[in-house]
Amino acid sequence: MTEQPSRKPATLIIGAGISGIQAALDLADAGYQVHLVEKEPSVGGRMSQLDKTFPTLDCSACILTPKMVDVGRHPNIELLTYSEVEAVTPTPGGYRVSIREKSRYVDMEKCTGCGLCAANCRMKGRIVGQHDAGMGKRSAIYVPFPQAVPLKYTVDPQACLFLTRGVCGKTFLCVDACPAGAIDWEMKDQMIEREVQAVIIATGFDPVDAHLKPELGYGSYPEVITGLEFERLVSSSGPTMGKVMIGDKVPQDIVFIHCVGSRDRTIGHPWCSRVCCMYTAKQAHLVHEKIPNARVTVLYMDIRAFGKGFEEFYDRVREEGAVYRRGNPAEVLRRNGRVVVRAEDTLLGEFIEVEADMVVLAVGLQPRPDTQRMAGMFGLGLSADGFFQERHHKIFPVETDLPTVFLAGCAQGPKDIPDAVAQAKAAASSALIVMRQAELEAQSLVQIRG
Amino acid sequence: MARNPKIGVYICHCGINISNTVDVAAVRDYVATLPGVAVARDYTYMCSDPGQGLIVEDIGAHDLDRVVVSACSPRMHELTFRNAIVGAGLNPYCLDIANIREQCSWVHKDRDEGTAKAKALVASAVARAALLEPLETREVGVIKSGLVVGGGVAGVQAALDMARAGFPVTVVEMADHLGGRAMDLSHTYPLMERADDLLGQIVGALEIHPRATILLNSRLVDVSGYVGNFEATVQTHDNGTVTDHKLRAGAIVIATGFDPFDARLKPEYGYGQYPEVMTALEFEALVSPNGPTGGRVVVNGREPQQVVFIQCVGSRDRSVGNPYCSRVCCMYTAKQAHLVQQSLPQAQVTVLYMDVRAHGKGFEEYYDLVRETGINYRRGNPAEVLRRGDRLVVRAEDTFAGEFVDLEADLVVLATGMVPRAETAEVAHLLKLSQSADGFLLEAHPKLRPVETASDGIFLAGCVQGPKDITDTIAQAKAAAISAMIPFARGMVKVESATCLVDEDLCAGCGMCEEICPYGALRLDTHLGKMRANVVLCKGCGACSATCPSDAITLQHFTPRQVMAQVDVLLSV
Amino acid sequence: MEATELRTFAIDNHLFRCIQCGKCAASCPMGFKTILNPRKLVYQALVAGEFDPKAHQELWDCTTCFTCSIRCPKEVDPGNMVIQLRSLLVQDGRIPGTLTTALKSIFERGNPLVMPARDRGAWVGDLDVKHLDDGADVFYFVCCTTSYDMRAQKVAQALVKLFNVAGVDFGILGEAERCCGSEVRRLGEQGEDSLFESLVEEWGEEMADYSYQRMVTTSPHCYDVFKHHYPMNGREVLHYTQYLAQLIQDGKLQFTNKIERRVTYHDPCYLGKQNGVYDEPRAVLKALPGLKLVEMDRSREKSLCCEGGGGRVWVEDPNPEKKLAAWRIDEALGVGAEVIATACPFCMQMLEDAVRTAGAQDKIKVLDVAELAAEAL
Amino acid sequence: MKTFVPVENGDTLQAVRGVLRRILESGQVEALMVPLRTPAGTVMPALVTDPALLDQADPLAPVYPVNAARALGWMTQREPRGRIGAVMRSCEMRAMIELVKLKQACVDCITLISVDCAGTYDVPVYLDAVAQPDNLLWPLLFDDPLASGSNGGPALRDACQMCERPVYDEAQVVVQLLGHDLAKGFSVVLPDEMAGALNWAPASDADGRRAMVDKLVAQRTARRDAVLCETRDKLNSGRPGEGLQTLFAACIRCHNCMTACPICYCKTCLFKGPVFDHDPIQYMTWAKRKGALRLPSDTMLFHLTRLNHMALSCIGCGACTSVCPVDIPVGRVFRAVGGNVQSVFDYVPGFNPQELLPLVAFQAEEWQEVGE
Repeated sequence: MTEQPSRKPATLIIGAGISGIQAALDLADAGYQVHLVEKEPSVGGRMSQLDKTFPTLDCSACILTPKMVDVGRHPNIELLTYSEVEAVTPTPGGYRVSIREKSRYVDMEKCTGCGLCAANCRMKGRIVGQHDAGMGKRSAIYVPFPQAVPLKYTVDPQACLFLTRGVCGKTFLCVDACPAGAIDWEMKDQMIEREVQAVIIATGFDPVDAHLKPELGYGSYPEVITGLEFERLVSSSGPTMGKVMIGDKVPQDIVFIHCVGSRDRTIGHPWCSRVCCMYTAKQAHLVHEKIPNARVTVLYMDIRAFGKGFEEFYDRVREEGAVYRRGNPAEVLRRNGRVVVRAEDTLLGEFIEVEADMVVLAVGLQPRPDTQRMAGMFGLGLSADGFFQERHHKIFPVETDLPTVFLAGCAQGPKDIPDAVAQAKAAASSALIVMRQAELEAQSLVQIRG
Repeated sequence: MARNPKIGVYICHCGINISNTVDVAAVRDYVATLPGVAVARDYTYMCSDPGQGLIVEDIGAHDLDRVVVSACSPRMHELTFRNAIVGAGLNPYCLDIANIREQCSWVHKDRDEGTAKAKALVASAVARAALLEPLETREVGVIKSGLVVGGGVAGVQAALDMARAGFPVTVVEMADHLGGRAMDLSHTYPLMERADDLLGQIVGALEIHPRATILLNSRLVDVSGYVGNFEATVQTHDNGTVTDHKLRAGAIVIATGFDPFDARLKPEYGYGQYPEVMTALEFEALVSPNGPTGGRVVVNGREPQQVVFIQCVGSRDRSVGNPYCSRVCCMYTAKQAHLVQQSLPQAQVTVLYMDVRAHGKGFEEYYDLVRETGINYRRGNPAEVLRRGDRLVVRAEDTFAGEFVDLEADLVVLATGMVPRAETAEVAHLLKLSQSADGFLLEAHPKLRPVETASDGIFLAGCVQGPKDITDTIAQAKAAAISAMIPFARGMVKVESATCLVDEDLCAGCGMCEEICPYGALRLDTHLGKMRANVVLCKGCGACSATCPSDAITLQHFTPRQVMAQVDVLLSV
Repeated sequence: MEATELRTFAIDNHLFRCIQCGKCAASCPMGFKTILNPRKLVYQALVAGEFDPKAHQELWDCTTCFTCSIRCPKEVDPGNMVIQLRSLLVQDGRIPGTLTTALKSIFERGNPLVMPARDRGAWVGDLDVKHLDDGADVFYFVCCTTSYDMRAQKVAQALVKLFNVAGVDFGILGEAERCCGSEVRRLGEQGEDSLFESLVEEWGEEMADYSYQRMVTTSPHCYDVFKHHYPMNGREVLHYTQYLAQLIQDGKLQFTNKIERRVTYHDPCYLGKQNGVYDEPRAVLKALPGLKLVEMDRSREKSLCCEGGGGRVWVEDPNPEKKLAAWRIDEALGVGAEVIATACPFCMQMLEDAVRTAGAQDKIKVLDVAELAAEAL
Repeated sequence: MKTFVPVENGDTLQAVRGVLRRILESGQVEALMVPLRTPAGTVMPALVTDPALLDQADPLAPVYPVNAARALGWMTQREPRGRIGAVMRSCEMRAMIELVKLKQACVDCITLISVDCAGTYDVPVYLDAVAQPDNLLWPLLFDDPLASGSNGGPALRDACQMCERPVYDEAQVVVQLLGHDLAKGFSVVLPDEMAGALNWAPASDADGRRAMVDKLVAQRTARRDAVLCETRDKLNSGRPGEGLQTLFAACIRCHNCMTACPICYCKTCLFKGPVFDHDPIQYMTWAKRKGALRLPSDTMLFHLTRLNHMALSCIGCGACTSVCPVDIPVGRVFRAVGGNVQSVFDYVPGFNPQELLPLVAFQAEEWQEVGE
């Protein structure tokens, strides 16, 4: 794994969400080497957490999984999961990159992904997993989700009893259960070096932490959940197997609140997150689909249904009976066992209180916490909102101030899936130009020597 | 196939998606008894790496020659499993998929019913699999040059990427200059850069690029061929003389752009009736430093003191057949309002809107900035523009106040939306592309294949696919460019093997199939009165085979024998 | 206001930032019982050709809790707009009668309660309290209400007890203490040549002469105005709950008496929402042995205003509807609290009134955090 | 141009033959396709190049052995094509145009010569009638077409009794017989240049043809509506499909209807191929499930498929009914179903060869209501 696999011109892609995956596939299909680095144990990124996608209601995992499998098997893609770029050094032709491949404590060659280790883990069903956005629980040895690529188990060093406390019963249940003998407590992080001619940064986004808006009751009322949590709740492969439930109750009155952590200077997020209007519309639709008599109220400031087929979808959701009321709610309170959303309906000019069994906060998108570090490593700038700064907002949307470093997806700013995919392909196009030029230069050198 | 097949059957649980409604073990045990089945297994996720590994291993160990995977829709994973069995040395067409998820577990509640149906579906797939025949995988060579139709921002950017990557490219532009509609804009938001300067950077780069050929005053009039090998006829008009060029290209990028909505279709706004009512594009010309007034905002010979912008003219409006949002009007209106406020600080500027869609990076921030210069945003879709004395009055409901307002105005700017270009239908017809309900060209998949079309080798860039701002247009143009360049870089493209096959003895030459074929793959030989198929163009959709009354066209991989075998099994269980 | 004047007003107050989302209006605790609606006021300032504040007597309904401004996603500050509009009314002399009395009293006697300045230190009685003349580590700023109101005085006395146990070197100004002007400011007497400005000038100069390290206030209102609007020359301003929490953390205060009561805490707006002091009062309560702290639903950032701020504590009830404090008492009872604790003399006054009106004296007591702490010594 | 052809000695047939002969002799066409008398006493279409043999031509014989369009299609489907004048009646003309649309024929080199038709008899009826001395069927028919069948004579073919298109004025040459006193003469409409070449003079437009045609069409349309209404009632009776099954119950699957149909153009019908040869076990399974399996099986599928393929283009010549050995009213069913389908698309088969078949051409605007 520490040997550079080829001398073909190569691109480093950081982040294997849908943007990184798409850029990697395009470059690899064109015949160039890609080193795809993902810090999580599986590729897939945020899109793998979503249920359906607007406006066509395609199942997100279903359209994503084939692409994940493709990157996992592509001969031109070196997939480095559970790995992080630690340092980059400029070289005459590009960059030398140091990548830390974190120890999974599981031998990738031996693990067959059978899952017996997780089934036997002492912490089974006790660890809050990131993939389910806190809605479900897993073991300390895990795959993030069943379609993971690679389907290899990883020991969570923060949760494993042995790794945190030095002891886990009399005998390791996981080791005993593993028929392949794949668990290796001696495994250490590996440092890998790669030479690349171009870099695509596709590190994605984080959802805004809804705790930043305490008046909306997130964290204090179980009925108040975030949009991402709703995705896991409504997903048939999620922790409730697709049942929309709060505790053991099927909610009848559901309120969606827009712009939670977007367009909000009070928490330093003046930007619009671009996707929340539509994912809320989609979620409102899914509520109607799953709970036929549900009453859905959506509280919004402006509906931004700007993409192809979006306005039409928004029309459809309203026709299905979702009540859209214009008003940015002030508070979520508890009254008589239910939660009450208090708002002004700005079109009526009246105060309203909407009782709810479930409140879904349409949380916005924000830069990942390691954006600053990543930018510093390359010497790149960030825009005022903390996302990566493109070279020019109009004519160079994927370029950076460095000629061979490009941006893809939400690392540059909030985007929906089609825009992220288009932009990832655009970044791949720019990288392809670098690859081609590197190759042509190499050929002309050979000719001169020959 | 004559000899006894050895079929491996693999039943997927899809987590709980299938196994909740279908007794997977029972299906497996039942299938194992079917004739020809050598091995039957089930697994949690067949599409996962270990799931596929299971199949590969069995092909070696049991000497399987046919594989049936019973899982989700073949749309989802047929390719995945084909690749898997190819890895084990089988022909990719020796695979059949039984869809027991979308067509079974997801639509049944009762477990017994679901299980019975799953058994029937798998058994029918097994019957078909026994009759499957290996098909030859075909590759064709590629002409390593691109053709870009439309020389607006999208076309220029797509061409520039191809040229820079080392591939010759030809741009066909109807007008006498490159740059398209964006060149007519005065400034771009949010930094107020001059549009012609900004876009001149990419247009200029293309114009001087040695690998770029630019054909102005030209139109694409005919296209034949297929991915990797297109032949196009381009007609150039030059001072009354018309020249036809033949061009060959490996890929085509369609970037023919949009038309602005015709504001006359909303007569209540008085466009064409009152000189003080103008469209946004006319306003751009007015404020452009190159415009007739040198950029001064003058209407009827004086500087307007009250300016009203009306948003969503021809967008989000089912009454004119445009249910969609035009995506750019909110922001260009903000920019135009800003320009008015800058050049006429005393003017009262009001924007009437329904929702402000400041969705892009930095847009909301710009919208904040513009409002703070003192522009009134009032929510309401105005009803009418009327003349009162020597001024206009815009009549609307202010939906915040819940009151009717008559806003006096000496300039009204209509934020006209984008509509498909008049020629879009023609282009669609010429290239056998589809249009989506909104009339723009249809992409292959709205999420994951936004620049591809149903025809291999033909890609979409810019507003021909739907309204877009400059930033998104450029990203999408580059995306189209790389999709076009992948075959160039590889030098070869794979073409569909499961194509149609015409039996000339049976063919009566009626031409039904030619009319119905969406890919132009069938042509009647008028001399012989027989149909001829171009298998490179054929996508194996089967429309011809279904249409042919005399059963003279067979779709390979879906032959009547194979399909009838499947039907017979379904009818006998 | 004429059109041009109105436009300048709108631009100066950044009203054009507003996108009419309605968050302010729905956040306004008074909005649900009066016609006060900050969003509509902003909109009228933006789009109406003229604006007559005289037609908006509801401006006096504002409790200046500033929830509207704190939550505004576009940083419009409608709360400040209301104060600005009040200023215009004040300039015209259009001010409710009781408020005129209070303002006049501040001007003449240094307190709004029409009490003689010389009685200001009477609450000390025989407690061991020194005058700040000789300098001290802590300048304890008592506050007008706490100094004169019989009920509120107990809080000062409790605090003195606590300070003494903890060995704090503190002093007060007694007769020389004057109104901080917080409510004056909130009533609209702000800006150039206003009563508040003269207060800051004179009083700020006077205070600067004393020798002390930090100021500790009884009232969150005093705390807020000193912290943000007075030249403190680098000296720290603390609310007493912050100071007590510090003393407890430093081990200087220990409690032995068990307080076997269910207590809920009401966050004063000027302490919580406006200054983010949520944890310290709770830390003090949690340090008291036996005390069971229960939270009301509307706590911390969501706390409901008692309706005492912005001078409303001096206004005869103009609204027939239930007072906000009464809702608050209902809520406290709802969580089974025997005591509703607070840390603000206005809140104390409003809540006690509400308990009396409801005739709930047997069920619930209103106590200050300081009183509970002193009881636990 | 319209010309008047006088009849000498009351021999109308001879006058018609004269017109045809002049067209052939003048070199306007290389050959004429025209019904010739056969030794059996009937007539059959023949391709005539020798003008002398036109003595045997009998385009007036009211008999319908085959639809001539079928044969003409074979001669014109592929290049090279010769210049042929085709003498046919309306139903044959319309079949021809449908075949053009189906690329089974080409009219570019054909001069279509239509002859007014007052109705036809099935071959046995015709043979019976002409065997009687002095029984000239056609003069009687043309004398009073409205009385045909009710004036004691034999009944016309079922299809002819409800034929609402006895004339075909879209042909290049129209031999107009209806409404004329045929003992005196008749009219011919032909292109001006042909008239010039043949040196024919124009005649007045005034004759009784239009009035007669209108009356005839009215009478037969009324019958058609009654018959089709009755047929549709039969089709719709019982459970879905039951009516159709009843109507076709006697079918022996001889394929005669298909063979006689002028439109049914496939080289080999898929029902003659192996597609519907099921596994032996399959027949047993079905028999067990149903208790009894009708044999030959798939008869209904055969007729449904033919309806599916042909109903839209059915021009109602009734050839299918005429040839059915078990007297199934095949033509009535086709007209009833075909009429429904044609009205959905507002389609009238048999006229404009440039018009595309509705099921082949996709119109973005059509059938909006289905998509809703």
